[in-house]
Amino acid sequence: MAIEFKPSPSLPPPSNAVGATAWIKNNLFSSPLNIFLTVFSLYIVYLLVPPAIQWAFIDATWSGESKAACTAGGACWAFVASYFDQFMYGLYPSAEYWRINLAAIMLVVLVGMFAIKAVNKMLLSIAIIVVYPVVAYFLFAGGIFGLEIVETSLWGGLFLTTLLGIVGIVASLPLGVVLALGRRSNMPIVKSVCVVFIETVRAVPLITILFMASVMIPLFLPDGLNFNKLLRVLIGITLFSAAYMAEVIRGGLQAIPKGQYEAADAMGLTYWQSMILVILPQALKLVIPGIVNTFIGLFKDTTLVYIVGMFDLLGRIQSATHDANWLGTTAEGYAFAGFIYWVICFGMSRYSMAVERKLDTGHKRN
Amino acid sequence: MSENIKSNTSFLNDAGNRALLFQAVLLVVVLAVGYYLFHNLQANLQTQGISTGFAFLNEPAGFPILIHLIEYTEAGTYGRAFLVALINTILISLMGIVLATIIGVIMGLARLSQNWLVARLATVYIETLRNLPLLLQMFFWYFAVLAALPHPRDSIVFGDFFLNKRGIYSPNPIFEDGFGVVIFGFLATIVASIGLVIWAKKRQTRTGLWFPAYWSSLGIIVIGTIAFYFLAGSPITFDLPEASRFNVKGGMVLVPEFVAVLVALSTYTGAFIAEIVRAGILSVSWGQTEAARSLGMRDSITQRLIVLPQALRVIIPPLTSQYLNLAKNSSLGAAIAYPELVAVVMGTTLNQTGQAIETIGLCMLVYGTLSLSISFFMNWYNKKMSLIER
Amino acid sequence: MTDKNMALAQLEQGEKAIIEFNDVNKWYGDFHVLKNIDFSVKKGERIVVCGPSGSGKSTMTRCINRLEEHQKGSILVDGIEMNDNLKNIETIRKDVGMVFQHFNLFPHLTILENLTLAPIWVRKTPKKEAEEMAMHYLERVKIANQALKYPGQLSGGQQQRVAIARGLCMRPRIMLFDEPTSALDPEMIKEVLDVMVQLADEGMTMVCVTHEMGFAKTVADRVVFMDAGEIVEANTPHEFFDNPQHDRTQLFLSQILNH
Amino acid sequence: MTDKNMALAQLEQGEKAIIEFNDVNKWYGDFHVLKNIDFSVKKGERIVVCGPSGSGKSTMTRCINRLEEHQKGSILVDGIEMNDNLKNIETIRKDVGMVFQHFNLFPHLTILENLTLAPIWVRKTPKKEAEEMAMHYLERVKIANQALKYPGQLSGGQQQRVAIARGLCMRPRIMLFDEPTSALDPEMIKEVLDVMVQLADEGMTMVCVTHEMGFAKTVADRVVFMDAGEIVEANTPHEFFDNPQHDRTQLFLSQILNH
Amino acid sequence: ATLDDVKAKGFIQCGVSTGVPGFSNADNKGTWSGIDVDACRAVSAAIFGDADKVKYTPLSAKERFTALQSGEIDILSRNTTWTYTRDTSLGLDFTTTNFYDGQGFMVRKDLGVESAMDLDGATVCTEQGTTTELNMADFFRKHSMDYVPVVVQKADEALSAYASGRCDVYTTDKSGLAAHRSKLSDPNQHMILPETISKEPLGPVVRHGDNQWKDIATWALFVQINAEEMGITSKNVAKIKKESTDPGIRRLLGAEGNMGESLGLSSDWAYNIIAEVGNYGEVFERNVGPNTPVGLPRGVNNLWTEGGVLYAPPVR
Ligand SMILES: Nc1ncnc2c1ncn2[C@@H]1O[C@H](COP(=O)(O)OP(=O)(O)OP(=O)(O)O)[C@@H](O)[C@H]1O
Ligand SMILES: Nc1ncnc2c1ncn2[C@@H]1O[C@H](COP(=O)(O)OP(=O)(O)OP(=O)(O)O)[C@@H](O)[C@H]1O
Ligand SMILES: [Mg+2]
Ligand SMILES: [Mg+2]
Repeated sequence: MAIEFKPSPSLPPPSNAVGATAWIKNNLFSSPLNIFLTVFSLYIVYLLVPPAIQWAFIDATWSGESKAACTAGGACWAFVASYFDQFMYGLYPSAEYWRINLAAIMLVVLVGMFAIKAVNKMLLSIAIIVVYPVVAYFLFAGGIFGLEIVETSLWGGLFLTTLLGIVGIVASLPLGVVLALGRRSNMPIVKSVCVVFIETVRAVPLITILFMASVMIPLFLPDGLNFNKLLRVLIGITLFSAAYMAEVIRGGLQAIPKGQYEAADAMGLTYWQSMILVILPQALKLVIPGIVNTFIGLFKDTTLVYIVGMFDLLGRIQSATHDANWLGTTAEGYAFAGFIYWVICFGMSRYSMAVERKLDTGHKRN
Repeated sequence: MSENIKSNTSFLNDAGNRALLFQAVLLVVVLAVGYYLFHNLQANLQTQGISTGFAFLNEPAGFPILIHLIEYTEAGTYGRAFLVALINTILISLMGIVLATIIGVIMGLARLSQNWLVARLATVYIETLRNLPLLLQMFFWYFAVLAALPHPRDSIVFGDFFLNKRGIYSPNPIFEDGFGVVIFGFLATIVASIGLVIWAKKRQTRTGLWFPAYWSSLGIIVIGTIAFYFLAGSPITFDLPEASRFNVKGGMVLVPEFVAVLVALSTYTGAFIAEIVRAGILSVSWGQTEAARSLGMRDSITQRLIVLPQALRVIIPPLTSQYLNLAKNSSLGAAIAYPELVAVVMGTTLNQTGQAIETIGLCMLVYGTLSLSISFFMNWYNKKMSLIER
Repeated sequence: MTDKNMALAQLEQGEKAIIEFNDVNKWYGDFHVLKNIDFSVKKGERIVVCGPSGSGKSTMTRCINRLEEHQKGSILVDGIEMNDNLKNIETIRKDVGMVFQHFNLFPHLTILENLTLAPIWVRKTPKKEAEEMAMHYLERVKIANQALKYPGQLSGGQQQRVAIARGLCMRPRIMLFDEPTSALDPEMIKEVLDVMVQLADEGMTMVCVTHEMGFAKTVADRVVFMDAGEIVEANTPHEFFDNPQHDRTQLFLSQILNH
Repeated sequence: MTDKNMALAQLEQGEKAIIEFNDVNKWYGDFHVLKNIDFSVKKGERIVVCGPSGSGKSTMTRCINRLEEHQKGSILVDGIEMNDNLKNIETIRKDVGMVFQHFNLFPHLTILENLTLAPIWVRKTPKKEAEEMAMHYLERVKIANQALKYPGQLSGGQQQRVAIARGLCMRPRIMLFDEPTSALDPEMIKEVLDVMVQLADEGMTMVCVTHEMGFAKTVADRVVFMDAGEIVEANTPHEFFDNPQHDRTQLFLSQILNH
Repeated sequence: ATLDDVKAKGFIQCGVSTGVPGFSNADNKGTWSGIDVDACRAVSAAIFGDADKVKYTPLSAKERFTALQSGEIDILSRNTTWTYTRDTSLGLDFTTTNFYDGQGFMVRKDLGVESAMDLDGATVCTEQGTTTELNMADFFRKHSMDYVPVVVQKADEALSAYASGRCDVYTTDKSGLAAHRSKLSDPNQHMILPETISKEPLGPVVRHGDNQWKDIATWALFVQINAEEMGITSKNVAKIKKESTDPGIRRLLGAEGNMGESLGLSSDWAYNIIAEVGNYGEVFERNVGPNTPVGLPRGVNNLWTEGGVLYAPPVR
């Protein structure tokens, strides 16, 4: 009768198909063109990497009082070391550094608490979005509880960079949501106001907006009413990124199936209820990667405040390189700045990719 | 039955009325804020005695501009200076776009390369440049790399080319009388090669054989033009750069400000374009390649006729927005002494004349126009190229 | 008065109508999608609507809770006229539950949250109470054990049952169903229909767009057949299936029953 | 020699084989996907390949025009061996047409351009001639009137017929089909199968992966059943369906025919 | 009015440079010093009796006028040249000159250049948005010399471009040259050419239209010059106020009459200026004098009685 079917055993692939040699052959030397490319790439690596390592590590000087101490011919990290505090905190008085550190630690702890299941997310969000900024502001600026007042003009370095980035993104998110909703509205005036705003802002370079914020806003205010330059720049940055954010969020809103809107309507939810309870939570989740990308862009763009006379991380480094004691250390300064910006931006982009992947699997069954 | 109808429609409960009212309020608020700002502006300008208007554009500027493609002297007007700056912006944008595209395509393809090493190197390039602020990169090229170049007296000499801190010097061609002949020759070869392409198409329809018309045309144009050049008696002489007391003198010079902005813009944008190119190519499903292969098409033809045309549809829209970004980012040139729009108009002109509203407005207008025209192009292109579906 | 209107008129005698279409017309742009719909549903009545694709079934149903606006004629639900008045719309939507073809559960909320959302925010029910009620309805559709899962974790049939429970949680007086089973695999169709039959048995007023003729035969008080935006025929299931009046109806039935 | 090989050997006597698998093995990484495939197809023969998902049917078929590389054994098509030699691959691909599950038409080209592309560029046919031939084949698959549309404008069944016509335009000696109907709606399956039956009737050598057992019974000279990378059984349709030799085949058939 | 605003907020917002040693420069603790800084401090002393009620806004040359126009700062004290256009069309008012300067050129010694007339073909670095930019253009045009202008955003970047060899010449006001030279790693390798190609009267600037505020800023400086002329210093001012019988001195120091009233200030406003900030000579010596790294001679910035041009109207 029927013959029983036993699958033949799987054999390991022949040695020329797997393993290191096969890999090298397939990936590096599979054709004459590839051989050429491999050799060429190796040559480039040879040209770039060993000298870079030599410069950055082997021949580097790590401590010293001025450029004169750097005699080894390599990188003069002593420059970065001696200016390190300024790069981090700007001209913030060194006795008060703890205030910035404390605020930073608080933020990390608060955000970290999201991972803990037992914590009430609602309260935590309120703590982060409402309470924390107030606390942080008074910590930074001082003026109460006997904290010494620190002028915003002294704020600088990575501290200022981070501040601009975080405030910019947090403030632009709600504004972006409103603009995005407005742009999708079927009320013609609301829609055109939003479209005009979004498109105008996106059409011009950030530098012009910063310029407006730093020199023009006061001209538009009544005599005597005036506010801090940092605040004006923050407003400029926020409006700028809100326009970009609006477009990202609009993408998310468009991706929500029409059925969701209809189901919410059919249940009798009002417009704002259905937006806040049903649509936005889904839309925002969808566009987290886009939001992170906007943030990365914004974070890089905060360097432009240097052009309007604020000293963020890059600005502090740039002006430190003009110090007579350290002339000729520009490369080290930029390398250091590059390292910090790269770690943060690259880290965030990887994070957003991870989130994307996680959300991808989290939504599907079968 | 009509007694059932509850006519409790108070004004505010009517959806249509609500929308109208809300919009009216918004309009009023926007106008009021606009008017308020405008009013303050006027009041402020008046109390401070600042004159308004664009009359200043006709006044002599009095300041020099490092790079000017059109005739410009210190005696020129602010209007002229504005024009010079605008041209500088356009120049750097166009050159940046060309270079960035070349870099982007090469790096995008390299990242897709089967060669592991090449793909890795491209990845490193892309991930490094994309994640660093552009301003930092400009500073790096201008302040760090520049400082490493030799002093003019120790220039790196390469025939008639010089390289030093002050820039790259090359012979400057001067066109003499007979040059019209060369131009004529150039046009003639172009006409000839168009003819060749048409002939090749016809021949294919007849016999089926392909003729490498594009390569041959290129050959005809290059060789033909060179031939005409010598026939006309070499009507170009060169103004050669030579070392002098301070600088290398004469010749044509690419100043470091220009080079730094160009390199920074194009390598930075190139990294973004590389990702767009890669995504575009990956968006063409592998099935397309397999289908082409199973029809016996060679990989080179497959790429050219199947993959590239489809990838381009995906690539062009984000590519245009990168071009737009590049044009906007060229404004950062202001930070390293490249005399583009922001530097000349919002920098020097604003400072010499104090016309903040006018100068900033002018700049925004230029960028706005630029963006608008690019998005018009985009919409047109999308409409033209979108795949026809049912 | 045509035949069908007479039949309707007969049926409408006696009890008061809870849904009334008076000469309703609707256009999408230039496209006349509902033509002179004149029709009413009494309290406790169970209506099945069928007809070829594109005939306006969904559109008509969605007019009942004003997911779509009509442009001519009037629709009265529970005596309240549908117009731009937001108050009216709100009142009616509270009273009308709706189940969609594609369930339209909110994927970011758990099953329980899906069910309690509207009671809490629209009816202002205390959360506790809303949850108890939700559990009650989940039990009725036999998936109380899934209350804390997310919609994405359930099968299609389970999701549709949740959608029905969600509709019920507002304690509506009318339930609308728009092809509730057509996106489901055959095995799942039955479990959903069972729930619907049970609902019908309890006397809920129902308007149900469906092509499940078995269901129509079992529970419908009337079957409404639409084509090209018109109600062609409305009759008891018995009459409808065994003695269709119009040739168009006959053709449709022959297609659908042979399938 | 196993039973199945004997059966094959018997069938293979007589005419010369146009496709020959000699002990072919293939791995994806460590995964052994084709095991000792030993099999040949004669000129004009029509082979249907079936088997459970993941059994290696597609892989085997794609080895025939080297869309996949095998690592051990040899494959000869029309007497030419498949190896790294690009010339050989090109020659063979010109002679082997392939139709995919997802059609893989070129969406940016019209139907006519889809059909003439390869003749013009690969076979160097004059454009005029290529177009005439294309129209001829389009007529054969009954969609000549769509020649100037784009693939996106056609239904799935129409697209698949275009894909077949595109394969034929190269005047291949062998046609490979990889589940040509499995992405289609039921009504469309028939129109595609009709074209394939017609092709078979004209004597084209065909290797067809499909689960349309009706098609297999009508046109196949042999049915090949694969599982876990092996050919379990290869036999005439009559023998295969009425008298399967292996329990694995029986199991598979019982599943697929009950469906 | 600005005075009321300033009194209300309790400090003066003073626009200064981003760093010119001797004029306005912050040390690494963020403490500002320099002649221009002292001009603001003098105003503060006059109003509040405390020279330290000042907050500083570092400004690039480009930003400075807008910052003042917009009200972001109350007074601009940032080596700003008094010119006709600036005074008349920018909505600004110059108070008076606190430093008489002129534009010059700095070159590397090893170039072997002795005079500005040798600069034909040179590359010149300067800061954007200054009169320097215009003077330089005029100078080279006048003498029909060729040059390559490199106009950099910020002063220290221009200096750094010069130091790195991008330019042969660095041009700005001579005082600025001296100050900047002191910032270079090897000041002795650089020299300032003898030519002075322009008049550069530098002084504090206020917004147009607020005469009272302008008067305060103007007279704060005149007081310092008068004090030097009268031999009053920060050290002896207390003693002189008590002991002096000279009616002029008594009026100045508020021991007699009420000179402050017309300015809206207290009667001891001048006394406070001298006590807190010192007379002009002290300010000069402290910030840019020969014993400082900047090392400028008094030159024209001396009293008229000493052969200079400082001639302040009398306080009476
Ligand atoms: N938003 C819309 N804009 C324009 N036309 C529409 C819109 N919605 C539906 N239609 C058209 O109105 C007609 C009726 O649509 P409706 O959805 O009511 O039909 P249906 O009977 O429910 O069909 P189905 O059985 O396919 O659900 C269709 O021809 C449809 O194309
Ligand atoms: N590129 C690949 N890399 C790794 N594994 C692969 C690859 N392609 C196919 N496989 C695996 O090889 C096995 C055989 O694949 P194949 O596509 O030939 O199966 P099939 O019989 O055609 O199945 P189906 O009926 O689903 O099309 C499957 O287990 C599949 O997962
Ligand atoms: Mg429907
Ligand atoms: Mg398969």
